[in-house]
Amino acid sequence: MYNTLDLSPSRIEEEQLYKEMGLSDSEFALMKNVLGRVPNYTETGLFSVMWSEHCSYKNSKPLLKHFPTKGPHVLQGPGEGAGVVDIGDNQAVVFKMESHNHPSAIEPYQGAATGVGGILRDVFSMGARPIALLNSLRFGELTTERMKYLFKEVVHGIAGYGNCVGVPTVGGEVQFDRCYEGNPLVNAMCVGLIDQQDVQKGIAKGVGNTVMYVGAPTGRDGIHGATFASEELSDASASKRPSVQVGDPFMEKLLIEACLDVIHCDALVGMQDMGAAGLTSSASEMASKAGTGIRMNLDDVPQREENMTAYEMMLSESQERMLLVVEKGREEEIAEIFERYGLHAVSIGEVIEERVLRLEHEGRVVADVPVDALAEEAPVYEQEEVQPAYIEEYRDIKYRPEVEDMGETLMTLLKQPTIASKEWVYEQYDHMVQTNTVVAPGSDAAVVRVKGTRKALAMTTDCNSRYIHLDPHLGGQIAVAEAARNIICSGGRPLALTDCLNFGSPEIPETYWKMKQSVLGMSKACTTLSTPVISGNVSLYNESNGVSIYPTPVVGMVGLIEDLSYITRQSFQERGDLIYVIGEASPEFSGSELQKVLEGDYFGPCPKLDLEVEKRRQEEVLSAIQKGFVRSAHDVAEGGLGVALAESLFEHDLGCDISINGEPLTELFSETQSRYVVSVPGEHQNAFEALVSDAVYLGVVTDHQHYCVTHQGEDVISLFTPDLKKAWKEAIPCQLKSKD
Amino acid sequence: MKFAVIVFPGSNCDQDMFDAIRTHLKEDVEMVSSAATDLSAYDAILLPGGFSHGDYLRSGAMASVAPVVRAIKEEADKGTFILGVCNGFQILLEAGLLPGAMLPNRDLAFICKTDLVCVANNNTTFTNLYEEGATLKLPIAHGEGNYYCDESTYRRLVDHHQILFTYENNPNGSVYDIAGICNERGNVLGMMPHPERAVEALLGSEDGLKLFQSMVANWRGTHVQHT
Amino acid sequence: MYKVYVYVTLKEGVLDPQGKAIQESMHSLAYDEVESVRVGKYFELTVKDTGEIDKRVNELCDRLLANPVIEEYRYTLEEVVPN
Amino acid sequence: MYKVYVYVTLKEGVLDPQGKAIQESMHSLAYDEVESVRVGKYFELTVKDTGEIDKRVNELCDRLLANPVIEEYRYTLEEVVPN
Ligand SMILES: Nc1ncnc2c1ncn2[C@@H]1O[C@H](COP(=O)(O)OP(=O)(O)O)[C@@H](O)[C@H]1O
Ligand SMILES: [Mg+2]
Repeated sequence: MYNTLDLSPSRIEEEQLYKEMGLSDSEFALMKNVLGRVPNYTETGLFSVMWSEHCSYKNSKPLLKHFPTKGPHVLQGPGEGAGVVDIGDNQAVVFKMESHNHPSAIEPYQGAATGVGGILRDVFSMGARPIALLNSLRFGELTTERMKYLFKEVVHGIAGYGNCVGVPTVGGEVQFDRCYEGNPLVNAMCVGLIDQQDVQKGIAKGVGNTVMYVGAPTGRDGIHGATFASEELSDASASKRPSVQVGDPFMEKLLIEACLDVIHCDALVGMQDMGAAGLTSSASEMASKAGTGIRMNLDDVPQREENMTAYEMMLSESQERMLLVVEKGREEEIAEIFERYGLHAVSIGEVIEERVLRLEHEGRVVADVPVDALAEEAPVYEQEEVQPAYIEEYRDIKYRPEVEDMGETLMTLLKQPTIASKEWVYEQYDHMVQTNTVVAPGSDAAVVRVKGTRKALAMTTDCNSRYIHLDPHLGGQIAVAEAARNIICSGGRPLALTDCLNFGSPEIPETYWKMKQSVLGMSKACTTLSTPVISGNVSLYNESNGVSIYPTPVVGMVGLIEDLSYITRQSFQERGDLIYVIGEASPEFSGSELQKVLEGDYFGPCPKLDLEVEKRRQEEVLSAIQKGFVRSAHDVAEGGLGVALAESLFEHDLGCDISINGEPLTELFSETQSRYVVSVPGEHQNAFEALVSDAVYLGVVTDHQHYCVTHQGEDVISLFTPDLKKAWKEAIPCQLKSKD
Repeated sequence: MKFAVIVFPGSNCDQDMFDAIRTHLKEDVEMVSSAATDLSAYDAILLPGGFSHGDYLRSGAMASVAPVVRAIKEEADKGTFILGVCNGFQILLEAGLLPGAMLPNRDLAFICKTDLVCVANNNTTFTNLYEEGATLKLPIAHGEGNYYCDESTYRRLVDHHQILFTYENNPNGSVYDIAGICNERGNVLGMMPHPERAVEALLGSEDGLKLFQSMVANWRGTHVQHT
Repeated sequence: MYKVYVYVTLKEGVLDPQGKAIQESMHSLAYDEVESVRVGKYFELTVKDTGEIDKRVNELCDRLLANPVIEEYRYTLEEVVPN
Repeated sequence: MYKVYVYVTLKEGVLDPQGKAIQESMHSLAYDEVESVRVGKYFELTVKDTGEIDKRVNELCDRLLANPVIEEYRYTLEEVVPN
């Protein structure tokens, strides 16, 4: 680190030292323009973090505006810590998703753990009690020691943090593909519950009010975390390693309880967590939103290390810290509440009229910068876009897999880590704490009931990035539709979604094109399915050594189950129930798990999606569930109908007798969209068939533990369910143990 | 009957325990801070699960020196019913109210699932509404639930009928499949499975309810002799 | 002022699955020469001298840092001369 | 044959929540003289001599026992003469 006092503004300019902080020449020129002078070292630091992609969305803003963000039940769209949606009875659900990809690649345990900690703070800083956590993970193939280590440690890290704070981790997804080898993805989502009058905003209103700091003291950790998250991972990143922070879930637990207590004190004006860019972003955003400024004396900031500079304090990303604005003269009341939890809230500044962030340190003003310039006026880049050549080529490919033995193929598919049971993962998460988890991980969506009501919330994370790689516009639509299907299957009506847009470098025209197309596709599906985007996060530069990940815009969706009696699971429940598939298959194998198994790669056209059909079927399936015609429902996803049927048998060790009419390979393994497998009690057969237009009768649930499929009277598959289940259940633990 | 749920910094099943007693057992219950020094107002003391003080040393170690632990010991000597679940069990071990110690799970990973637990002794304050040998579906959720004691301690546990619960399929490596033990007098129980998570069918099991009901029934005077 | 280095290890006879797991991963990385691994905890304390340092440190270990049912401890002291 | 004692500690400046919590607990027990606590890991390895013991131990520490991003390590060796 430089001795910053030696670094005069002129040296920063002449030696272009701002470049080391990730600022470009033109951005530096813009800063000079805003300030009317050359910024000093600390000020340059403030701009560099606030104008990083992570904080400013400078490359993604023009795309994000395509998302529909409004709806009759949306109480708070993007812009605050998390979005807020009305669920009736004066209650609301609050949720958001965020990435922690780069820290997790370097220190997987702490990277994942602090990702969970950060997303929790986004939710409880709104005044909501966190009631559930989910995640979405991407890794390379589990064949190298390094990938096994990353996978294990990421899961341990998520568990270590979530279990300790006592918020159940109820769901998620994991996909394994080569493109994530050098750049795994770790996205965490948090869902909170709130009474509507308790919603807090991160605003610094009221000139003269006091700015208070609470939580962990500030150390030198994570300095330049925000710019680091916006850069490509390379070997040079190694020298930035101290950017990784250590999480303290115990401190977080105390903060959750204390903050949820403090919101009932009317001396509290605003509250925001210190996330990326720490004190800088929380202070400047709170002031900018309120049309005020903030003066802070950094001498009063609780510090963990000695001799910290203003630059270091402002850019530190130490975890478990919150910034509060409190009515002047009532600081003691606030401090007393925190004191009950063993926490010390200290006054570090005040709200001022002049709309600047003015920092004092050791008797000098060390920074004086307009808050809007930091929080609102980052340059926005409309990047060049070019459609990659392969996209058109893929559309014309006719891909047909060659398969001899359907049973063997099913067995192979069930063993693929992306399809195999994720029990190894979610058994490490306390998914039951808070005693609300009605449907635990292992079904399509998790279901968490709302105590004291007949309501429940369904939640899921989804994104099949293989399809998006083949066709980002269509793939983006599918990601939203698939999430909605999972909510529907559990008996819920999709409410809204949060997203985490994981992409490579926006400066590569092909990547930018994919970003844009997938956002447009998602937006289209959101509009048709009435699921507005209420919060989200962007993670760019996900590439290593020049290889980009597949575009991976993860969708986190929450739905409302209006009555506990609607709750439905994916597993068949009773022998004798009738099995239907809703929707016909056409031969669509590109981007499928089967293509990966056979070809080791994905190519060809993405499966089609007709959003109108999608919407109609969702309505029909939900209505059938609500009317009590359906005993189980499962969407057809990776691995096609064959896999969906098998997954429906495992929980209760049942069997099925199925006969298919179409060509077996397509019927069983095509990944045609908008399809469901449902089981229906015999007495509802007629009512069900009358209601659900595209339902095709397949056969019955049996208790003889055999998975039997016939085609024109001939056996196509006849396998013992326990054998299938064993293969599916043990695949991931086996791969982790194997020594190759 | 009046229950106390002791809240240590970092407890996270305190509210679940509270809800189980109030909503499902329908008895009187209060949250009590671990700074409390007098528990004489309560008929039963519940130590909930969680990560007291982050469990940053051994699980339960730092909580076991909290002020309230002295009060718990006094109540234990008086015969008040004391139940420690999960982290609560770990605290009772660390405080010396129950013999033995906890080690990290055999497979070194946190385990959360619903497991089968046998009632090994139904002739106690906590278990006499269960059938002898009954198999219960109870959730477990812990990283350090691998109960350890030496052979002579184990013999004493057996001789005094102190083993109340055992695992059907030992998930964590506990010696002799032990899932829950009580003290010699029979008024202090520690168990890793979570009875408070198993009090309503909606969440998958009601098998934990009888444990609390046994406590109530016994407190109400239907004492069954402890052998 | 003292620096106190405390080492807490599992007692002989108490199984150490962590040590065993680490040893296995060493073998899988072809460090076959590792014959055993035992895992313990290590604490560095900075303690003001109150005249009975050994008594105090022993108390701390007995009451908090080690659980005598499964663990044993030893420590070393180093006097720090402030400059 | 060697006994290798490895000490892994958090790097200077890295948050040590464990140490902090333990220190607070010591203070609540009135051991106010404890000015700081840092928590580390401690490993005892028994290693057959393959001629390049230091190289091998350093590799093991780098690859398995410590994560250089947040931790550092040191070790001591003791030759064991079989009897
Ligand atoms: N990382 C994870 N964390 C928690 N649960 C997970 C994770 N990955 C998968 N699961 C759970 O495993 C089940 C199967 O996941 P997945 O195959 O992705 O379902 P779907 O295809 O229906 O979205 C789901 O219940 C999901 O919540
Ligand atoms: Mg699904």
